[in-house]
Amino acid sequence: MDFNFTAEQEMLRDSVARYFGDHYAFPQRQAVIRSEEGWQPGFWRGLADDVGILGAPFDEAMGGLGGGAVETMIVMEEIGKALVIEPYLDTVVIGGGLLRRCGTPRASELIGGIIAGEVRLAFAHLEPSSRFNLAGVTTSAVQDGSTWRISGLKDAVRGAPFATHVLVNARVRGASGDRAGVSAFLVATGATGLSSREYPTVDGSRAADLKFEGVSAEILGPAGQGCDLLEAAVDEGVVAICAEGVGVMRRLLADTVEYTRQRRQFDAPIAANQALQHRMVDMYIALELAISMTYMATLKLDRPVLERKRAVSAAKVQVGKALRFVGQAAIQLHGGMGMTNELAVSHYFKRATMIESELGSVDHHAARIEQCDAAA
Amino acid sequence: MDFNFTAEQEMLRDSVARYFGDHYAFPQRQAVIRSEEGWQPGFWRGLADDVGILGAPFDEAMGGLGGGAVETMIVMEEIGKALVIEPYLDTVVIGGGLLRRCGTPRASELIGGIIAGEVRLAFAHLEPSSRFNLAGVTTSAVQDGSTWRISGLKDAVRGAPFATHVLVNARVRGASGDRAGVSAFLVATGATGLSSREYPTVDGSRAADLKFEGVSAEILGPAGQGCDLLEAAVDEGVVAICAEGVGVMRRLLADTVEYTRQRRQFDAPIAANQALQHRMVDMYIALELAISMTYMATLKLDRPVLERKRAVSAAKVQVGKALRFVGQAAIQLHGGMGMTNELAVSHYFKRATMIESELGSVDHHAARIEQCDAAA
Amino acid sequence: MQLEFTHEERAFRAEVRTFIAEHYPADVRTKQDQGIELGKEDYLSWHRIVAKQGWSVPAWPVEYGGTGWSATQRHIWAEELQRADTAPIIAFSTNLVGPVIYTFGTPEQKARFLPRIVAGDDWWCQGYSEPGAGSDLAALQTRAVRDGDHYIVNGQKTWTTLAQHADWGFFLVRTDPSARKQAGISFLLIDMTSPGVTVRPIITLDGAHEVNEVWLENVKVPVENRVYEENKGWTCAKMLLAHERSGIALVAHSKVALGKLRKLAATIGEPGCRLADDPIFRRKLTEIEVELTALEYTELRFLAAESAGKAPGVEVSMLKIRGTEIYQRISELTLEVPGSHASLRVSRATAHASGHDAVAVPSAIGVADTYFNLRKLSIFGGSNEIQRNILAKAVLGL
Amino acid sequence: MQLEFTHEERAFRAEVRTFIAEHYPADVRTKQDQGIELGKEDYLSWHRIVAKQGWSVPAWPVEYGGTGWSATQRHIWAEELQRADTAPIIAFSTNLVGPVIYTFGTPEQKARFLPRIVAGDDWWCQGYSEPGAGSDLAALQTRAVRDGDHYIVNGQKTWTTLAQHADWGFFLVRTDPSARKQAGISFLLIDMTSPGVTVRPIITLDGAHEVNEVWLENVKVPVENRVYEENKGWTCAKMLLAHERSGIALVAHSKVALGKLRKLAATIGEPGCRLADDPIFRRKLTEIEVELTALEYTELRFLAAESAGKAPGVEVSMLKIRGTEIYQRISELTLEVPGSHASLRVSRATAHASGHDAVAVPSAIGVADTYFNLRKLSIFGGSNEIQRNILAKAVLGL
Repeated sequence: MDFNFTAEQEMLRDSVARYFGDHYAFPQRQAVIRSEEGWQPGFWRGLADDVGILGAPFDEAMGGLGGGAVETMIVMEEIGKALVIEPYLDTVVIGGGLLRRCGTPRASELIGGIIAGEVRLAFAHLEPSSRFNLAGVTTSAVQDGSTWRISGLKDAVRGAPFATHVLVNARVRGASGDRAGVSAFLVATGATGLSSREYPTVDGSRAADLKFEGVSAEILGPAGQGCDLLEAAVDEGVVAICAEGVGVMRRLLADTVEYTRQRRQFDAPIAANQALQHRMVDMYIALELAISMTYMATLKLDRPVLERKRAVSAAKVQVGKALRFVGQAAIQLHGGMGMTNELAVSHYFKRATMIESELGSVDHHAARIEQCDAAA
Repeated sequence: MDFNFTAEQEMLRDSVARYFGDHYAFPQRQAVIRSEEGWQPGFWRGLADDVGILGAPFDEAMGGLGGGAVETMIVMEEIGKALVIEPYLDTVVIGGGLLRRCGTPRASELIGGIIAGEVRLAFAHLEPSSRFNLAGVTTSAVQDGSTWRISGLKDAVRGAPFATHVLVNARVRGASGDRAGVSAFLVATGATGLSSREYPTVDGSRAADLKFEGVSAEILGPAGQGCDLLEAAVDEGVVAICAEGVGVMRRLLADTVEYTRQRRQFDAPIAANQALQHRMVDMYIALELAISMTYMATLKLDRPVLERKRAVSAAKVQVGKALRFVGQAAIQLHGGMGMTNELAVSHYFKRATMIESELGSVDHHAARIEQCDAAA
Repeated sequence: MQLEFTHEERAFRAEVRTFIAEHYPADVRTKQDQGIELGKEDYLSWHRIVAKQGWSVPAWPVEYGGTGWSATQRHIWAEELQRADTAPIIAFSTNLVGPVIYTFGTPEQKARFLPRIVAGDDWWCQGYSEPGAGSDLAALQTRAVRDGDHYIVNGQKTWTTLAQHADWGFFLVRTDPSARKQAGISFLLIDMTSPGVTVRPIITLDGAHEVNEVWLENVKVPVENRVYEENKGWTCAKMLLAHERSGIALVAHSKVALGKLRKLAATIGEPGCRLADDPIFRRKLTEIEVELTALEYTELRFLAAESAGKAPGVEVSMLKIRGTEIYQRISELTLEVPGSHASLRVSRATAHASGHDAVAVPSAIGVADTYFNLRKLSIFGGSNEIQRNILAKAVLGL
Repeated sequence: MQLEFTHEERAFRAEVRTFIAEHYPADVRTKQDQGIELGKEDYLSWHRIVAKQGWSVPAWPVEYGGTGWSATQRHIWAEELQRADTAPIIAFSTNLVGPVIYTFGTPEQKARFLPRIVAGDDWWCQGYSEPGAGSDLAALQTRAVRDGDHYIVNGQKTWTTLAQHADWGFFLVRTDPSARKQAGISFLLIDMTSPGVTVRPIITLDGAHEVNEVWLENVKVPVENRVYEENKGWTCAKMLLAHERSGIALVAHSKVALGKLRKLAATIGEPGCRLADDPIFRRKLTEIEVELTALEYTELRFLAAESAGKAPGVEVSMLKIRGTEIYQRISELTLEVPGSHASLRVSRATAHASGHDAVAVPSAIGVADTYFNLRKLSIFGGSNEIQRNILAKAVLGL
């Protein structure tokens, strides 16, 4: 049993932290999210060229760093600390996870593109009534010679405006809700028949609703058998987003402690109030427990399916609850200042709130644990 | 809209409080519950003769005081404050409520006996697997000429060792869970074929498991149609026990405030700790909300069935949660002293804990509200 | 004891409900439905309609324009306004500065200001909080120095609600810097168009512009605009804290929000597995509804006590704590409705501007805005921590 | 990073698990199963078996009888003891007074007391708390006055766990009344059979006799039974606070209790509508299990840090807070199992004495006892409020 990082992992964390510190300071981030583009292509290039983390979880044979889930966790935690909006999760973690599992030459080629910073992915898995169900898919895929044609509506596609390609889960047969009949497909963002309505999200990123009208697509993996594959990749995404949440909470707690020590009222720092102290202790405890669960789930990603699902969902339950509590407490303890758009804390709170439900809410993952219990 | 008590009601409260103060001081109660008898026949007689509250909710025509649900609430709150273990709830509120609704000469005769202090009832409604379901009845009743014969097992019959008669819900036809086929019956405690195993309850009262083997019984109301009747009487009991809970919580809060002001640590009363102050404020709020809900449900007991059930169950949910929170906080804030059997607070806590689930837990009553919603 | 309102009170409720339904401006309603931020004229048009009816300042003495309603009637009126989700009558004018002026003002001040408040001609904002003060109000540092028949005022106020619309502001300023905290404070009425007054928006985390900073640089204020004695302004400030609190528990607001939530939950998901059918979510709705009922009857209980002549006391702190907690909780539950459409939680403004509401999951629009915005409830108006301190002292004698 | 224990550690776990299974006294197990209170001999018979194996004081230096185990091995041992629900090895002897004696004691004290602790020949109790002190330990008032080669001790201690069985007690007493709080305290070892020592039971709310008052009236204590210097007893007391905390998170206890609860819930109710099938109750079980998992991995994380050479710090306060909260919560949920059979929540003792367990709903027996008894967890050993104060200072730098 060992929860320590290797020297290489510590170096990875340091170099990522340093790069974010140099290129992603809060005022700069705020300027970018208000800009026309909404993201920084140069920053992304730096991730590939300067810190090399776009290849973190890929085999060295593919040109990657040969890291694994722990390296992803390290990067995602720093992403959380810096409130990075660029699409690392969708491109490297979920998209990369899916492609890694395909093992085809085309997949390797795409991974090469990811590592080089040239391929950026968005994950179009939601439909207006899918809620959290990856098999809640009505978007159809029909074979057409050597290609496939996708038709349907995918909404809330995070990062779509920054992407070169979109990963789509679509149905080759069956009805919405059937696990069988779903596959993952790859679509180029400029493809004919693909229309996009873009908009900013409340936490500073951009998303789009995508309409597919017979859009040409490549299939990833055997037709109609993609659900297990998708779930495995998404589970890696869930754990990664837990790590991002941990990063966000570290800042929420640190900022709150700092603020309550500085801010004076009734001739004393407001941190002198025992009720506030105990609230911050409970924030600290929530954070520590969330860290432990993120470690645990990270290290269980390669376990047998039921064990993996249970671990991943347990982590998301714990982290989701912690995000709610820590986020609300941070705003409350900042008083009026927490309500302003000016301080970083309100932006961490907004991101925390979004992570709570991204890739499955607390209730969804609690129910998933119960399904695992019933299946065991 | 008026939440004020009439002058008569204030007088009732004062006289009950005075009588309990004179005859039910805490040390005396503790001596009684440790005694062989476990209750005070003389005290009960005084309730009939000196304060007259055994007739509180009955019509003056029957010899009662002509009061209603508000009078019951007043008495029950004082019962809670004094931790009275004598069977007012089962005899006057639930039993009386059932008999009042029967309207037969025999019922009037029994009510007369209750008012005079000569009839004391225990309510044998539970069976080992009934949980909170009044229709979860397997105990059978078979007509035998002009009488009925009861057979089966009723357990956890509160106050049975003090009772002259037992009210039993038994089944004349159908299967456990069917609402149809259940009736209420009256059995004399000395009846042939009735055996009893008595034991103390954790909150200082006595109970018994009763075994019926062809015991002769009187039927109350039309055969097999007793469920609505029972439910109406039990709903009065639920609200009454909410009022008892309010009385218990008033003492839990008052004792805690008092204790934390007296008790010094680190050169100050422990009440100087803001974290403790806020906990006590939350206790106060929980108590005030519980009071409001008890008033509301008391005043809605005569509303149409669905509205009555919703109101009663909402009150039990609110009061049940408050009892848990206020009880635990009271013990915690008393520190080690709260853990001893010596201080009254631990006994109030134990009674609070029992009331939480008596006549239906928080979850049971929340589910009952949802059933009302679905039926509306 | 009885639960029902009297026949007269029920008739009164019907009357005010009908009045609101018939007179509320249709264009303001449309803007609200579309999620468009209301402008000054939207608020004032409704104020003027209410004023014409004679109901804009119900709690005031009749001689100044009050209605002479009972506490119960005022409660019913406040509740019906919340129920109908009307643009609020600006409380800083009617509930705060008005009572100070009719209680402590000179005859000239009364004649000059009160009729315009009643009619909705002037919009007032409150200059209390300062960047360095917050809940510790008396730590304020804005200075007013006497210079002949004027004060020269310098300082900064913050969290000034809707100051961008205000014609006038009432300000607490320090006139005696050597006095201890509460002493040495005066209560000034300041024309917001005076030279030296600058209003700067504070954008809150939901992107809205509700609050402002107000900078005062050598602002000349005639001495006749001081209410009550110099250095005795705290007396005016204190009086406000105990004033009209009808509706502070937000019960009707919460009921409206809970009703909307129930409707949303019944439409989300495939038929047969609606969110409203999920036992876990349904139980959360049941629990919050029970909590809300408990709060409602507690407010009524206090109201009955008030009607019976008992002055409203610090129990209002309890209504504020639970009312804000419950309203916030409902916004939390509403946030759960859109499920994983997290990033679809676009703001109402964005949705409207882009025509986005036509395609997006409608349940997702604006729910995050509301959730974020309502975090203020437990902070502003005396944070819930401060309210608990007050209760600890007053109710428990601690 | 890796989650698994090493091969050697897993082998060690198997070894201790087998040892416990094979050697735990059958008669003690039977008593526990029947809910009969354990007597002194029950505890000691198990202690002696463990001592014979050489494992009774694992954390001690090897020269005094320690095992030389790693922190992980000690954790595994503590966890297996909890998992098997054994009668506890009396921690006051092995974890508290023992380390004080081998750290601060004279060679004579070590030789006299340590071997008897290791072997289980002496039972020790702790005389720290006083009626007027509690969490404010240093406010203690028990006086010890030097009289030649003795101290004469007068005072009262309370909450003395299992003092009714104790042969010896370690006491904090005030030897210099003029010194400020922590100064002027000495650490005395007192023979509990000394004239003037009276042990009076305190019955706790669950009816159990676990704690006591200890009265000291002119008790003569030889000066040679003082550990460390006069007036420097606080040094010894402080050292204890940071000592061996294996198992403080009660993870294995909670796992056992949760397992029992799941089994109970699967048997209550008619087939097809078991309590375990109720989605609301099932969700409560899921949530507490997730909380417990989080606590477990947090403990392991701290353990890994300790194994890597980091001294255990105030993080143990966090393990104590969450560990007790979770264990208490499981007892709350267990209390829900018997449903309305509230008054059937007879005590284990009553049930056993009356043969009641044969007819009653078995799920009801003893659950209230346990719930009541476990309220102590958040009070004793430094209340959870005190633990939060400690964390606020140490971790947050507040």
